[in-house]
Amino acid sequence: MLFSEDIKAAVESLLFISPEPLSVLDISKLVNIEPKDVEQIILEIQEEYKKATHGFHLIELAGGYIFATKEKYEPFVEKLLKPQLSTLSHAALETLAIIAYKQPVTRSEIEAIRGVKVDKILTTLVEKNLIEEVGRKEGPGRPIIYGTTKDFLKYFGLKELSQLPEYHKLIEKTAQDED
Amino acid sequence: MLFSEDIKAAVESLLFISPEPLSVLDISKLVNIEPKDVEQIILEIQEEYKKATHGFHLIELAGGYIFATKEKYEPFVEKLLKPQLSTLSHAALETLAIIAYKQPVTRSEIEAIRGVKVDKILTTLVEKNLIEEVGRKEGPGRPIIYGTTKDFLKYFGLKELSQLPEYHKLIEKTAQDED
Amino acid sequence: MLNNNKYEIKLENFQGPLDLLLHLIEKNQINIYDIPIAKITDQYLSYIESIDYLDLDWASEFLVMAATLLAIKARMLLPKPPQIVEEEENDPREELVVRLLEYKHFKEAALFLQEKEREMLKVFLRKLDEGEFLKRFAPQNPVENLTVNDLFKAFKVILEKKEEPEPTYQISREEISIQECMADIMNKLTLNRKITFNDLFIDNASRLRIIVTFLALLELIRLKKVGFFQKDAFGKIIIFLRDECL
Repeated sequence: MLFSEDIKAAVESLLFISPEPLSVLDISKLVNIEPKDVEQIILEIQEEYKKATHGFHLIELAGGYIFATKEKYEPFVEKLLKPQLSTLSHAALETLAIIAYKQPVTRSEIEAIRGVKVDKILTTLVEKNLIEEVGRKEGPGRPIIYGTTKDFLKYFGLKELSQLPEYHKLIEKTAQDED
Repeated sequence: MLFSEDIKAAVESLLFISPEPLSVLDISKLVNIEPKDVEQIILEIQEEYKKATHGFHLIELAGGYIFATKEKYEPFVEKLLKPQLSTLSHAALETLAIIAYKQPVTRSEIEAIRGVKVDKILTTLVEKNLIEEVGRKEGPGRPIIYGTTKDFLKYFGLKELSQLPEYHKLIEKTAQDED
Repeated sequence: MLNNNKYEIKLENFQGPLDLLLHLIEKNQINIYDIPIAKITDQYLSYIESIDYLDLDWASEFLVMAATLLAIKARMLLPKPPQIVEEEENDPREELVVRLLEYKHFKEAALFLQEKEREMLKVFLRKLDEGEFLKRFAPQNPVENLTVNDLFKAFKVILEKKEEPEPTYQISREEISIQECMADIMNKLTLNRKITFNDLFIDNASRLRIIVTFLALLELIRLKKVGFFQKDAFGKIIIFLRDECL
């Protein structure tokens, strides 16, 4: 093996204990090894936890890596944690979709697309930390502009925003629906 | 092997996700297998994570089992989780100075002096245990009044507030300003 | 007519007027680029009839769309002068189609997010008790790099700033009640039986006063104390005292 067992175990301990996904760069700084070596170790760890005897694995999420339970064992975990499975309303999902694709975007731009007021939904989404104010737009009233957060990526299990279906693909899909 | 890989993985997923140590009985109920089978699986998992490539292991704690990072990797974990040394911002320092010299003082009194909102800064200073709520002012809204903490004295190496530079002079001066 | 099944799908089930329109388009299997506006408008309006007027705030958005549809319908009914036919005239529906398509894309994107949400609900990340770690690792001095002198200097700077106070402007907020404005309007009307809407406002009336006066007027109209009429579309609005109040 290229890497000492210890360094690999150190990386694993960090991934195990970190409450947030750790990026290659984070790990590289913490363990003081080259990023490409971190990448190699991550691949090895991912390979290891793919084995059927493991109940969790290392997933890529929101620009980093984090251990998560395998979907398959959800019924057991649910029994243990009894999580509140509250899902987002359709209105919230539509609003999030618009922000995700059009960010940075103002409230009135979102309202123009949805055709309804979104002020309350925006407050809820900010509270849930799925979106955040990213600044103010130049111009009359200097309206707040919104963008999605890292928690947005985590909530939807996305590695990065580019994992959203491309905008033109959505168009193709809707165009097909017309036929 | 006696047990299907899946059952072992299910047990592992529970041990991974549980915030508290899980007892043999807990697991037995959750996965619906015999306690002696749980014991066998736990032994196997413990054996697996003893390997040097793993950064964490399954320890027995408070009548149950829980995954924990290996002691050896404590320095890395500490580096990751220990709150970063953060310098106080200039705004925070100014606010702290006002509280130190003018205490007990309300938020709006501080804002009147600084000319800007200080609610977030106060939260930060409370979190850092430099200031604390010392009571409420009589009058409309009964606003919270703030003062510096014992830790404040400790951090700045002071025995008492009167050791602040030119404390008496400045106190007189600000008292005059009030008139 | 749609009336039979009008209440099968309630207006509340739609995310907004565009959502309702898309539903009607799908239901009628209509080509979105060639919407039979008269038909869709009729169907849309029959949904609107079910609006609970207690929630006008929410319903107003549906009403705005109803007005838009009626406007498009009207424009399409207007006879076109024959000479313009060669030059393709702008389709009055075009803007609506663009809006519908854009909205539809985001509805698709919302479905994608919903799918991802469902997947993630089956995946669990460890939640760590950060407070526990803070206890384990000795707290650091948050002001390690600062001395009392820094604190003193910061305070002195503030005191100096305070000595040359920035000019401040007191903006007093008018306290205006609807009752007060209603009385004002009634006073004006007892002096002159008819006044124009503009007469209600003194010159330089504040925004707040204009709004409250307007609300007061609405209230008086509701109480049937005053009436109003307008001769033509942007003409003067005349307000008059109703006879029973004389």
